[in-house]
Amino acid sequence: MSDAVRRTILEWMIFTRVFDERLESLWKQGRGVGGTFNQRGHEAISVGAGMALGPDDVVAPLHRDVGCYLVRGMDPRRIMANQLGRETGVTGGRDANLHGCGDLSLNIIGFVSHLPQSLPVAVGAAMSFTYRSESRVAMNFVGDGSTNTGLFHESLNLAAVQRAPVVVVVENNQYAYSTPLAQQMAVEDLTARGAAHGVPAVAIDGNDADVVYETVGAFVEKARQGDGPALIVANTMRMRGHAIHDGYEYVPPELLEQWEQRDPVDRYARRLIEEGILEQAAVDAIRADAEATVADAVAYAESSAFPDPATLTDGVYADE
Amino acid sequence: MSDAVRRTILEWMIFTRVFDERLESLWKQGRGVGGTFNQRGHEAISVGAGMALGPDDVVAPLHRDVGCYLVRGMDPRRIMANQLGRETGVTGGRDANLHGCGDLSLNIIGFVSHLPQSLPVAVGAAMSFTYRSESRVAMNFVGDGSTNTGLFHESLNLAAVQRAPVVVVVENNQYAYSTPLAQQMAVEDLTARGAAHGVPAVAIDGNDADVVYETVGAFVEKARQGDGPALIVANTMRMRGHAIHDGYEYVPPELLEQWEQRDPVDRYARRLIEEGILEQAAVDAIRADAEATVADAVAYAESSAFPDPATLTDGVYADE
Amino acid sequence: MSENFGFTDEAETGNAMTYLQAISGALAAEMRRDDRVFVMGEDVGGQFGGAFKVTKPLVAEFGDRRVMNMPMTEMAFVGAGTGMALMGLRPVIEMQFADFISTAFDAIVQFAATTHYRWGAPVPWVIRAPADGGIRSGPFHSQNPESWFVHTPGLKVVVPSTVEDAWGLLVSAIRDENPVIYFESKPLYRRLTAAVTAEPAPVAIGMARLARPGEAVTVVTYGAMVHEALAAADSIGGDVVEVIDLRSVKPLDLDTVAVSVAKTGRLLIAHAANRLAGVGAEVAAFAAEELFTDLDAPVVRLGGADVPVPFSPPLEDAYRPDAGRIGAAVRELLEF
Amino acid sequence: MSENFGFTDEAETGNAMTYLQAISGALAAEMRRDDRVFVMGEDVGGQFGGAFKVTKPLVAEFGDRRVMNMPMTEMAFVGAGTGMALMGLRPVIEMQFADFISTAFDAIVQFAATTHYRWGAPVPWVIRAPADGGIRSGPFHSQNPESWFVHTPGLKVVVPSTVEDAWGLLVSAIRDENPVIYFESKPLYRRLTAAVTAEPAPVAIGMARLARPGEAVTVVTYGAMVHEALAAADSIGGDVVEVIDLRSVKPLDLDTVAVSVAKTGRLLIAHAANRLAGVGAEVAAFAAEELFTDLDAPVVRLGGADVPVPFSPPLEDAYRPDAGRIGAAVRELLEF
Ligand SMILES: Cc1ncc(C[n+]2csc(CCOP(=O)(O)OP(=O)(O)O)c2C)c(N)n1
Ligand SMILES: Cc1ncc(C[n+]2csc(CCOP(=O)(O)OP(=O)(O)O)c2C)c(N)n1
Ligand SMILES: [Mg+2]
Ligand SMILES: [Mg+2]
Repeated sequence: MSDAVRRTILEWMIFTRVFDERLESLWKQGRGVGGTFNQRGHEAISVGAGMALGPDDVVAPLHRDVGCYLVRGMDPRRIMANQLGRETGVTGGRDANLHGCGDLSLNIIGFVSHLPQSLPVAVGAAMSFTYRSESRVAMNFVGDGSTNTGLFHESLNLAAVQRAPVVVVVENNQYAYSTPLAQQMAVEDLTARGAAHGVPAVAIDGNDADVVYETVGAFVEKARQGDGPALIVANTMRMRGHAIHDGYEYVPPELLEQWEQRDPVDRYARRLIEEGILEQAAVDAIRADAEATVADAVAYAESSAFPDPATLTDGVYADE
Repeated sequence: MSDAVRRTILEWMIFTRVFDERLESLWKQGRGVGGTFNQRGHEAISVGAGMALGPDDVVAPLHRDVGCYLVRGMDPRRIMANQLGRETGVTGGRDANLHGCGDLSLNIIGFVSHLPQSLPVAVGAAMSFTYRSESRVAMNFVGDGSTNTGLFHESLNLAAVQRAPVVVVVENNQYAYSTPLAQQMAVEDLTARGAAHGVPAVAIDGNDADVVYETVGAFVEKARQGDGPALIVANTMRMRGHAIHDGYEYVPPELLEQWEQRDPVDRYARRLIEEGILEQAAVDAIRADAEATVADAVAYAESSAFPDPATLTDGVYADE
Repeated sequence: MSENFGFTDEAETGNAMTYLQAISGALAAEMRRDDRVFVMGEDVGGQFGGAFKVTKPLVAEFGDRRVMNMPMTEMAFVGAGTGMALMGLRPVIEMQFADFISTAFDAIVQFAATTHYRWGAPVPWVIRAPADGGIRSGPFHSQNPESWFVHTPGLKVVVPSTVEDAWGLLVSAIRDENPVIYFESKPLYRRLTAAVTAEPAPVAIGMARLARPGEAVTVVTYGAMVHEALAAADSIGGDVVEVIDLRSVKPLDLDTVAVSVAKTGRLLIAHAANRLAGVGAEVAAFAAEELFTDLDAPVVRLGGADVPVPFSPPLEDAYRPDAGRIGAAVRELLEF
Repeated sequence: MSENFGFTDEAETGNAMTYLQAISGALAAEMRRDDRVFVMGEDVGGQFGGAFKVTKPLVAEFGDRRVMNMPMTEMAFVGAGTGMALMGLRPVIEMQFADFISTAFDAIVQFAATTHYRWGAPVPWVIRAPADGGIRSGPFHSQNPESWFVHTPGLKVVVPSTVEDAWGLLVSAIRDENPVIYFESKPLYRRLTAAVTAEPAPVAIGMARLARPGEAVTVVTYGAMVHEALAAADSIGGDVVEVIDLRSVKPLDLDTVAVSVAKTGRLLIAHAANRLAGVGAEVAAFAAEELFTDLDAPVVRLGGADVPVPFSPPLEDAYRPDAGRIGAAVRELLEF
């Protein structure tokens, strides 16, 4: 990994953190619309994995992957405007928070709530690359909770039997909403869920952006070479509630404290400083920059119009 | 295994074979209604596993498990009448062939076509035993094809996390309709699909009734003792088409010849004769008996009335 | 995904009972009465007590055995509920949002709904499904999917609109021998209250309720839309508008509709679900078939637009009928 | 389970083309024309060519790459079809039986149907679903589930009833930018033939067809039931009965219905799907709203009973409308 790549990763992680903190404060101030999802703790995964893709690769990120949307080129203004239901948002006010934030011109597939419906879609995108002999790879994120779903297994099986070039990243953040891993499943090692379908699987520290970037990158290249799908279980912790209104009183404080020590953003900044790649002042400057850009995104979003109700039925069908 | 148990297993296997051959001939003669499923090759599994249950245990058999229905006490007349759409059939002409042949008084749960919908239902039956602290076990059969479905995985996961006393028997008959294993999945060892959920799994020779009976029996007792679910992969071969109208030209004849050597019924009869448990004459007598009973079932079914169309809407709801 | 938008615990409501408390209360009452009754669903147990906290009061009293947390696998746990029901238990299965009921579709429409017809075994479960929108939750937390299930043989489907019915219909649903889907109106959860002194009575499934008597127009509706219809009726005033709350959309109490239309000669139907092939289509079709000679004017249907429920406030407001639109349509109908 | 009851290969039909051959033919023609078009589904490829052999003629010409066998995982492969469609391909996805379309429900109604509305990406797939009964296949191989999808925003739904439409609607469905569900009528597969000399023309989606002109009663129907309606019309004789074949049930061509009813003043709707909240309810509701002054008699709906489709011949016959029942209802309607 070059210094430049690592610096870029740090920049995007800090940006993601700032963006998320801004969402929190907006909602606390009553300036939010509907609800939104907390991102804290997931930055190394969403940014590290997103960075590991090539420009023509396709990704289907989820609700904790603001970092990935950003890395892949989605304008923070459009994302913020979507959060606030504005016509300038990615979905023009049709879908909520990060839902539906797809854009084919950025090779991003938008998600629906029903988990993990994006996964077979990503597998299908990968199958289309094989169909057309294109040298592209698809990627999808899923939560630990989603590894229990039938569709997760059907999709891995389909990817395996089709040798589809798709990389699946599990964001194992210890909880599905309020339900801890032990109440979701009786298996401890999620890589067994790759083995069940003949999909190579590896578990990694999801709070270490270098590890995420390198592991995902390696599997992306393998997939591109024709080795088929891979499953990467990135272990992390959801550091806030499931969504903005969730008080997460069901999470033991000790668990949070423990993971706080391994905060992916701080840890990465410290590491790069220690390694002499940049200085604290540079980190502060990155943060200041991010804050300015996010403030601009908020201003843009809040000054954007709500969609015109006369457009209610526009766009249900393509080509009309 | 006592001689008596083994003799009973042989009797039921022969009965199942005769029943199935009779279905084939009825349909060839144009006396069938709709379609029906071939059973040949599955006798050791359906009979052996069915015999391994205790009287209060509950089973959800599938479309290749005539043997299991019979072993569990379902009258062959009622089964035959169901095949022919008669009011005396298990479903009174409402459901087709073996579909819907459930009877709670026999602790049998009927199936729907949508595979493997019986599996979570069996898991639920097992959960009810835990709920009520009953010393009972539930069992379900699924095909190899069904191990690819999401619902198979969701159900095993649920069973595991609930430690439900349920034993799942995979009838791995090399095909899902026309699709061979290699086009269904990229994994060779189906026990990995238990491991994915923390469910103990074992693969066995599904053409050896002793092995089936003993393995299933052992896991049933473990489940009864509170050890939770188990997965038994019984390897066999579907020796005819998927259903009665399927010419199975897609199955290589060599494969059939190879498995023919290991025919579960003949093999078991030979073994019991060799071990001196019975003589050829006794086997012939069992077969003759079976033929008489099946002939009676056919006569009963064919002389039964079709349901009265005036009853069309009866029984949609309970208690009305 | 479920964000529990705006539905955190709120201050106690004094003597009044909320719609949500009626649901919790009915569950607790039935669980006390009958050990076969239990609840299962995602996040219903533990310290959490459900995305809307409906089951929170149950956890302390009934424990893990009867408040069962499920993994996020709707198909499996509805199927398991069917197995438990077949064994004689009475599962009350919570969908985190009604929108996720489609994830369990086969387990409902193919297995549970058809079982009694095919082999005579009753499946006495209830699915509780928090439905409806108007609260800025977007396309996947605002759906009203009842029409799919009305069209499906073998189910019963109820949609309470009052605190008393929330209680009484849930009790009846739990005691029913058949699979019953109970759609809760999220917008009513904490907004609707009633002074309830005694335990509300069971409400028979399949009986509509005369929510407001009137002489000139019959408005047939259900769920949260009942309150919009009542507001519209009040705004028109007098005894002009008769409002019928269907309460049960399967079976439908068409007799009550017929009696009303025989009197008024005018029929308007309103619901939040997609108008196209919605429950209102069935009611209007019934009128076209059976009330032809009673009708003095065309039937009018108001319903959701044929689009995913949009998130942004102006779009969502345009999507749904409301008191204003019902009132305007009634006025127009009166002029026919 | 799929038994392929009675649908083994049959002798060639000479110059005539069967309904089934029209489907195969349209697929082959579109696959030749456009490399983006391919088929996927259970058992469609290899030596087998599908439970009904629709795709068998394609295997030799197009090979594994474009005739893709899928594991029995409808949700995953419809989802994958969506991914492939998003990437610009044109998947034609075969359900082994229409009954199994419910297994892919979320992938259809939640993902594919809503995508263009939410973020503007087209999902140009077709699902081919062998539907309908009357052929002793029981509750799970006889379903007509179109109403669920008519109620769902974002889909198109077509049901060809003739050889020419089987071809022409499939071509249009494949070329459409939206997700289209194409319900095939199993009872017509090999029973319905037509002398087709040139390649049939594409048939625009959303246009009903005047199947038979008449003056006194409008019968609106679709799918195999069209032939029952025509037989009923013939049995009544003359130009009494006008038969309209909807062809597309989403969008519905209600203008054509309106024009006809303006002439006849009488409307009967017939379909094999459950009458309750079926497509007929929507058409009848439209009439009650928009054709009120044109109607000289109550609307009549005939449809399947509100029960799972029963297996036994006398029960199944009682379940479905047929020419006899349509004729009787028309005669009664004429007497109003
Ligand atoms: C099919 C389905 N059922 C229920 C929900 C409601 N829901 C939203 S997120 C969530 C938990 C998801 O957990 P996980 O997959 O671990 O992702 P995380 O939110 O922890 O990142 C649930 C149950 C849903 N989105 N989809
Ligand atoms: C959900 C679903 N999709 C499709 C079918 C049609 N179908 C019936 S049996 C079958 C193959 C099943 O294979 P397997 O599970 O191996 O069981 P087997 O018939 O070989 O015993 C298929 C695809 C079905 N029954 N259910
Ligand atoms: Mg999680
Ligand atoms: Mg098989």
